Amino acid sequence: MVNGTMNGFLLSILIWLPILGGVGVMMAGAQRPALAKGLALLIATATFLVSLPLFFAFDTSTAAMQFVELRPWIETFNIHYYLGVDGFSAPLILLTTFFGVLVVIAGWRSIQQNVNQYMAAFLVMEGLMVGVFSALDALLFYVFFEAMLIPMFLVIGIWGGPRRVYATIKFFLYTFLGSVFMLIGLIYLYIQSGTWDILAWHDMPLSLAVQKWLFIGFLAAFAVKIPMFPVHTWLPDAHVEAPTGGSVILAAIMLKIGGYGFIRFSLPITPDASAALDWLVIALSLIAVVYIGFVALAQQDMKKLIAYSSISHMGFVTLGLFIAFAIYRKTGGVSGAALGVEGAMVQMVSHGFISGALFLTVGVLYDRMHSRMIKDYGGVANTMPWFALFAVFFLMANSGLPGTSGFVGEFMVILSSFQANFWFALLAALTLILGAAYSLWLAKRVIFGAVTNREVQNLQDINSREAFVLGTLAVAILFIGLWPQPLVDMMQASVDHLLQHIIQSKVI
Amino acid sequence: MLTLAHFLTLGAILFSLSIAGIFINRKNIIILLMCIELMLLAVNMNFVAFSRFLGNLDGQIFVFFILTVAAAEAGIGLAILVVLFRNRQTINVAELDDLKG
Amino acid sequence: MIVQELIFYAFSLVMIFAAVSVITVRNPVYAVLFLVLAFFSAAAIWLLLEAEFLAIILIVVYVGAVMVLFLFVVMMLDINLVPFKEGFIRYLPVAVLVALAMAVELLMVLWARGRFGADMFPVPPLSSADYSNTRELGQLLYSNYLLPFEVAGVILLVAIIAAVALTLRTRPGIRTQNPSAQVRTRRDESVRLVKMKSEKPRSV
Amino acid sequence: MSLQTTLLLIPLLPLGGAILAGFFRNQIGRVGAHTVAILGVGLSFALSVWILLQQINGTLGTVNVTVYTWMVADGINFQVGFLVDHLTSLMMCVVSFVSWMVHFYTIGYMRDDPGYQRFFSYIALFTFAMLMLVMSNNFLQLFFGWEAVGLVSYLLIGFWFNRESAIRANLKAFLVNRVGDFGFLLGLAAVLLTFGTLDYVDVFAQASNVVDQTLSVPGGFEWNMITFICVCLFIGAMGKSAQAPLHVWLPDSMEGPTPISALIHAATMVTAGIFMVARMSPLFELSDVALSFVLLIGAVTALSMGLIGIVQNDIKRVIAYSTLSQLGYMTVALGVSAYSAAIFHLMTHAFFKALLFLGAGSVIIALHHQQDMRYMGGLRKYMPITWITAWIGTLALIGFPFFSGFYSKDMIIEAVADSHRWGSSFAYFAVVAGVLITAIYSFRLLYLTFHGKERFEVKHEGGEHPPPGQLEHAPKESPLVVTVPLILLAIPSVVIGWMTIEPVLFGGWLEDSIFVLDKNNVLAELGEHFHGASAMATHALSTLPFWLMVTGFVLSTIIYLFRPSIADAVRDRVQWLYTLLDHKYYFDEFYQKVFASGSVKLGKNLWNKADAGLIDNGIVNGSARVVEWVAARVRRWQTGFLYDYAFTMIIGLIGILAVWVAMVP
Amino acid sequence: MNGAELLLAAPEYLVLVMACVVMIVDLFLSKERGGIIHMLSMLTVIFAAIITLRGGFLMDTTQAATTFNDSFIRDQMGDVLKVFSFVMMGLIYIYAKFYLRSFDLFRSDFHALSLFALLGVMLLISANSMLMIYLGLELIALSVYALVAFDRDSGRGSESAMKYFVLGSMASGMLLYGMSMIYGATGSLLLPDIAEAVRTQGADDILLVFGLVFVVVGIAFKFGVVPFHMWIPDVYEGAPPAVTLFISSVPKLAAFAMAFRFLSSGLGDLHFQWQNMLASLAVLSIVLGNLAAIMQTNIKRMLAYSTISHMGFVLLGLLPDTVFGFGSSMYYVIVYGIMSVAAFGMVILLSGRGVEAEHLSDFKGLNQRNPYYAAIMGLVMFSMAGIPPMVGFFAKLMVLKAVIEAGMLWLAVTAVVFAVIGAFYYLRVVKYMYFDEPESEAAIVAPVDFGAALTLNGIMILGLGMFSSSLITICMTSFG
Repeated sequence: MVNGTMNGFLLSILIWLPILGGVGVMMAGAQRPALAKGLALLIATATFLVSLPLFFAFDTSTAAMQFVELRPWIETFNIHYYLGVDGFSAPLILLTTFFGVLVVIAGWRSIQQNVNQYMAAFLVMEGLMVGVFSALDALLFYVFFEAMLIPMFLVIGIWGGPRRVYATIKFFLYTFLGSVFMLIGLIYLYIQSGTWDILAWHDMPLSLAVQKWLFIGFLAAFAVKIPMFPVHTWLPDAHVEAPTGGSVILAAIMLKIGGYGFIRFSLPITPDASAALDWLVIALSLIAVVYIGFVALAQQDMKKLIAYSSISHMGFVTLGLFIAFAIYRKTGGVSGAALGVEGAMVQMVSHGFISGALFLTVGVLYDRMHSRMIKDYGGVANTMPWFALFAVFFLMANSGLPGTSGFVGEFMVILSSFQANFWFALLAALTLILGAAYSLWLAKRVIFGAVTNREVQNLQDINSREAFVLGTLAVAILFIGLWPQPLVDMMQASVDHLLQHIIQSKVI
Repeated sequence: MLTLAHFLTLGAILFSLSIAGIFINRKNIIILLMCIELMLLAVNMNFVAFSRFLGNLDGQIFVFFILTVAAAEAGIGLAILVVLFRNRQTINVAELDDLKG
Repeated sequence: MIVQELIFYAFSLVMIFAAVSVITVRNPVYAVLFLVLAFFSAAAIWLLLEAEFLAIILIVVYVGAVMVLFLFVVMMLDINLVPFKEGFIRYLPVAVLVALAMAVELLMVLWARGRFGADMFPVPPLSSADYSNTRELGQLLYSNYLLPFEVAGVILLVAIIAAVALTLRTRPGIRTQNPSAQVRTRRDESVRLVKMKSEKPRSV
Repeated sequence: MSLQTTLLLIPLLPLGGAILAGFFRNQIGRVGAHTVAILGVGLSFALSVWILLQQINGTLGTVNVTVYTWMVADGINFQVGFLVDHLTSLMMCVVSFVSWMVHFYTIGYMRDDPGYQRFFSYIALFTFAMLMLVMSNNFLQLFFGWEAVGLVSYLLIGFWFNRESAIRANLKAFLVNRVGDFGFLLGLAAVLLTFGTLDYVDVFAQASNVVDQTLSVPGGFEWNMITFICVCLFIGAMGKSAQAPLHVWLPDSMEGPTPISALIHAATMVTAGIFMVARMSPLFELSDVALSFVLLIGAVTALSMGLIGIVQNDIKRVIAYSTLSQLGYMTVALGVSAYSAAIFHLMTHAFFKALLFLGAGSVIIALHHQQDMRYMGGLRKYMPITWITAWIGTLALIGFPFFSGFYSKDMIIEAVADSHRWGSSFAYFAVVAGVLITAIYSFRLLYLTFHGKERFEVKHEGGEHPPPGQLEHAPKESPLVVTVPLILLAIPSVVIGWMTIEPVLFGGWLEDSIFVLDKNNVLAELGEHFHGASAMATHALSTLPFWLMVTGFVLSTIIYLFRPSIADAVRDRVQWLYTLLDHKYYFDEFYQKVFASGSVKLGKNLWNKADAGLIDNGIVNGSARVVEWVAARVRRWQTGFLYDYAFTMIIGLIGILAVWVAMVP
Repeated sequence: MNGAELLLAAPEYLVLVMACVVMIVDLFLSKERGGIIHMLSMLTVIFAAIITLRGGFLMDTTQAATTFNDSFIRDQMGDVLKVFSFVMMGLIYIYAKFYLRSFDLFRSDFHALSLFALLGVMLLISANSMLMIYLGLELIALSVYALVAFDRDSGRGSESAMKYFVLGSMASGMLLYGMSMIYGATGSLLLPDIAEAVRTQGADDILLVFGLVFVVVGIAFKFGVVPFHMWIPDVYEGAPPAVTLFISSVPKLAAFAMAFRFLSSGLGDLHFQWQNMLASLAVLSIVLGNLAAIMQTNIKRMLAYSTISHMGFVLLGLLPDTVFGFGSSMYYVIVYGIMSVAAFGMVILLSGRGVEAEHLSDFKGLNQRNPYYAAIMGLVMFSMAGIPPMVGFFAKLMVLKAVIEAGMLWLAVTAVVFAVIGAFYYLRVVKYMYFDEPESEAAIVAPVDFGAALTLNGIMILGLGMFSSSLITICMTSFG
């Protein structure tokens, strides 16, 4: 469990090192961008290194919280500074710290104005996101959950595209609106239980009606965040307007918070309501997979296309999580359900890598051409062969090619949903066709083909910095695709525990 | 026989009249100030009446303070009025709408 | 008792008439004067209620000072009267409605189930002859109500400061006399003796 | 070297070659690239042969090893491992051999291409993927290989990514394959649901226990589980093996370089479906419905695709349609439970079809990438080796006695004739008619290309893109790296059938891999009448297929060699048929309109109307607009007039009084 | 009454004396040495704060104590509110000095009147009888009327002062009417006696309810909640920012104290009635305030409407009539005061010589002109919007908890939905500061003390949020 003294503070370090570091970077001043960048890279790297014990010292045999920190925060209100990780949060934290380094490198050259603020925003965001994943006190969670919006709001608004203001305000208000309903739910739970301890809430009996209301509150917050149909429309706008780093973090980490929220809140706190309303989530997930798949097909803007593809892929996360109830109802057991939950988790991690990578590849192009429109490209492979290699690889991963991480999660979820209902699996599996269609059609129009304009003719292939970033991601994607076992191992115990928990009724 | 209700009714009528006055006066602020004086008079009437019927002087004391404060209030109100007139050359309520929305 | 009632009704009617006039007359000077009338009637009614001191105060302080101030300002500002009653008729119905609504609500409460009838609030007996309303008030004022009394003083001070701060201004370029300076002038400041050569006859 | 290492090396050596040739393309240069690739595949071929020989000797039985555990989730073991039995080792040899040949051939064919190293990297990668597919011991890995070969196929069809037609074709190929994979994945999920494992051995062992299990589909349907699984899996096979109606990608895939057409789209990848069904025979045997489905699809493909071949002018496309037709034959064989016959035909077809493709490639090189047969003719005198090997390939294809194709195809026809499965009579008609058609288009190709008068002229001022039919230099025979593989492939095309028919079909060679119920075992019945390969060939002279073939030969010879006007006359006479065939039964048009444009249009509509219109503009921005509208009105209440302010307060007071005073008494 | 009892009002005396001192000292000062007035005022609030905080040396501060025949009460709630009033006053003086100097308005009247207003606030906070409530209220009101019209040459200033005056007098008239009814019903002016009388008579007396309605109107006016809010936008906009600064912060604390004392201490038994009244007022305020603010282009006006909505939230905390509810409401009002002071401090900061920066567009590109102040304004805006970890969030959290605990879930939902709508206009300020190009490149210069005060203010907004434990605890323990 907690080994060594340092591990006792590990999560705190992971949260506060980047946040305070971010403040430090900001202090470096706009006049010294090089210093700001160097410092930011140093801090991000250090954070990533510090986070590695989460993988190596992680005890995969238990579902209990590890690296726990518990201190009182606001006593009168019984709020604690309570941190800890289990098999669900540890992989996501690692994903966060990993991307922390990558976005710093990715923004190295493409950001010219207010470099210090840019880097600081990302570092602060990183710390806050780690906080979200490690908070075990509901209020602490909420604080991190909301605070995260601020740096993202600024990142999109300051360094974004032409419609950035609309996009970022939409992003903010959408998410905010969703989360306030959750807040009401959390307060209600606190009033009922006298504690903000999420784990204590897991065991708290609640009537079905109350559970349903709570569930809807949680759904409002997490459905927006993840995002689910029909509350997804902020995402394409935010992605399109955000700078590359912003899109990457948004896609790679922030969306995961929605999924994580379902795992941490909706399922264990309101299992009966989840079971009663699983049809809703499943239906919305399947709509996301199919409907959004078609919508993605029609996109003219690369980032928008990837954004829609993200929504579609996140549909698998919600599907995988809620399919457990359908399975339980059908078979009376949870055999096959773990596959769905684990699939959802794997999908989250994998989607983090893939969508992050895709946004970075678009960023590479955008840095050179300052256009995200598909029609401005064509034949990029002629001038940027290495880039093309990466791009096609990531697009293939996006379309769920076996051997890449993109396959694993979808595969598991489809297998699991077949256990519940043939039609679920059928609709979910449509992604095989749709995903390939929009991904590869994009490849066809952007990467392949004859060079049609002079700008493409003059493109420079990726430099070593970009190659490093994309290469790292490619390795990660391949690794998970070829050997998901370590990742699955991490969460196995937690998933089993969760499933055992959610099938027991909490109704008083 | 004069009961408390008589006096309170008188107060209520005065109060209503002052309110009507405030509403109906769309031109002259001074009338508004006078309506407020009327309103205070209504209140005072209540206090005095209650004081008498409760056999307790606190109400009269209150009235004493209300009169004091009302005097101060009138002073300040008129001072503001004068300043306003200097700046705007009008005390017409209908013309005082620079601030709105 | 009937006398008291007569007095009450008489003054009440005068008062209401005065109040109505205040809000309806065209000329603000008349309005002030009607207000004065209302205060007079109120003072009379207060006497019925054995609040002699307040009645006197009302006349002396209120009518004597505040109303005069009002009159002063009204006259000083010298406002054009003609346009002031525009829209009066138009808003009269609404005003009447509002006032009626208000009055109805108030009276509904006040007359509800004889809440303030003689049963609940029996008419107190008249005080004895040596009862001094002023003394009683004074005693209370300087003991129980010391703090309010002080605060009332502060309020009056604030009113003074405010009135001065708002209205006093030194306009540049206005010639004023400074009597003390005038008085304090010394001889050598105003008179200068100049030695002059005696005038010589013009040479022819 | 342990057995496991050996097995592991077989796929990994080509992979290593692919990685070296691909990632270090600039470091190792062209020679380095083809050296590592050829070395990798060659070694892998050698090891495959070694394994095969051991199995022939009987020193090696069925090998089932696990390489590593991919994932354990929910108590299910997902593993990567090898199941090497006779079927597998046969496939391994075929795959690695054809691939190896193609590697050699590529040296010549792609000599001038700037993407030389990339190409080697791809085909070596393909070999790896295909080997993983055939060697798999579980469904998951099968699917891995399944998709991986699809990926490489995608990359290779679009190898010349500057060509619009090429990248259109590769997208189409991948997507159509994905449609098949969609079914395959569902089948896979059904397998997992039914058996709780994806391991072949475990699944097959339990297969007979679940015959009566049904899949209840909401909506009141009960499907037989085995049938469902088999149909789903076969849909995957339809995609990969280009069975109607998922065949549309294969002709288009000819946009890729010719070695690819030979390797992937004729010999190996497209046969993956056939292999898979054969591998799953323990499952398919349990479902007559599924087998009938297979049978019908195969029969339709065999007949209809051959017909299209007659009207095509592109040399590679003719061969491509021929491939489709032959794949139909194999599928028919599967449908009548003659799995061995299918595998047998698969093997022979791999050799002679690769041969034909490479021959066509040789012609194409000689004519500077001219693929239209209308501008060919009389090439035999310029390129004799190609001509002869093409004849050999053609004879094998039409099933001329003693040639390899004869044995395999005849066996299929016989098996269909003997089968009593529902639909087999139609299938019989289809395969027999197919013989005639095959003969017609095969000889047409041969005549138009190598015989008759030259329909091209040699001009010296060709320019960069000469008009069709004009050449800068006279055509000449291809270099050795091209012709040697032709010769090497020609040999098995002739002899392999004669050599192996007995062990493969009747010798029980595949018994350890293929399971056939006795009642379905048509081959066993045939085996009773089988008296050796030679006897079979001589007996063929008295069978209908042989004479149909001869008829086809004669017709073709008359029409295309002597009286070309007949072709035009026939075409004019049955214009509708010609148009139908020329448009390939309008499949492409239909798919283009309904699925491709249809989805994009649907996507656009959903996006503009539902997503951007209703949700975003309507609900999201709409509520923002409503708020703004209300806010603008609310703001106006603050009129700036004191009496309004006072009025508001009074109304407020009256309101509160009204509520509470009315409430209390 | 003995001397020790007098000491209970020591801070009040100090402020009163110093207000007079300021006035007198000014007579002997040349115009250039006006800084002394500023120093004196600062010293006043500092010492007042010290006396309040260190009251333990003088008397027993653990218990609530009354003096002046029970009309004045000193208790922990009062002390906390007073201390925060002093803190805010200190900040206000620093901000105001900068403003007054740049607009050539630096006169001792401002300091004297504001000290009197502060005295009024303190008295209202400590008022334990209806009479003291009225007088405290009037002391604040009269000083503030004058302050609003302080810029004598400003037409808008005098217009808003006039409006404020008329409406304010009306409101106090209504309040008095209510008081007269309550006096009539209970026969006493002292809140404890009233409470006692209500308890014995029963709370269903129509006269009480009747009086209560008027009292609620008076309180509502002081808070500025709908529909008694009409003065707020005009006064905020018309008054000089230095005065708006004051109006928007300190008197709200007094209003809270008044509400608590009147409604809970005095009329606690009428909880059911006033709860519903306040609930409807709160809803109206939150809805209307947030909606109207969206359309504003003037930041002072926008902040005015934002005040209205925030006061709606403050009312939410009062609803349940529980210790927690009052604590949260008090926390909210303190927090709001601090945020509001900071916001108007920023408005003052941006006002150049003689030009008031009251348009939102004046904030354009602030980040590029001065990232530090932009960050502080950003903090304020996010805090007002209720985004954690800023203090505004915790305030909202607590009042929401109070409301939900009172069983008014619908109210909480309405409140948060409109808080989200409200977030829009706060974000718009951030948008101007961060996303737009500056319209002027003029450097932003502020005196050292101004910068320091703003920094302190920013730290409070962040720190009281992240380390809010102590303040929340204090607020909660103030009510037992």
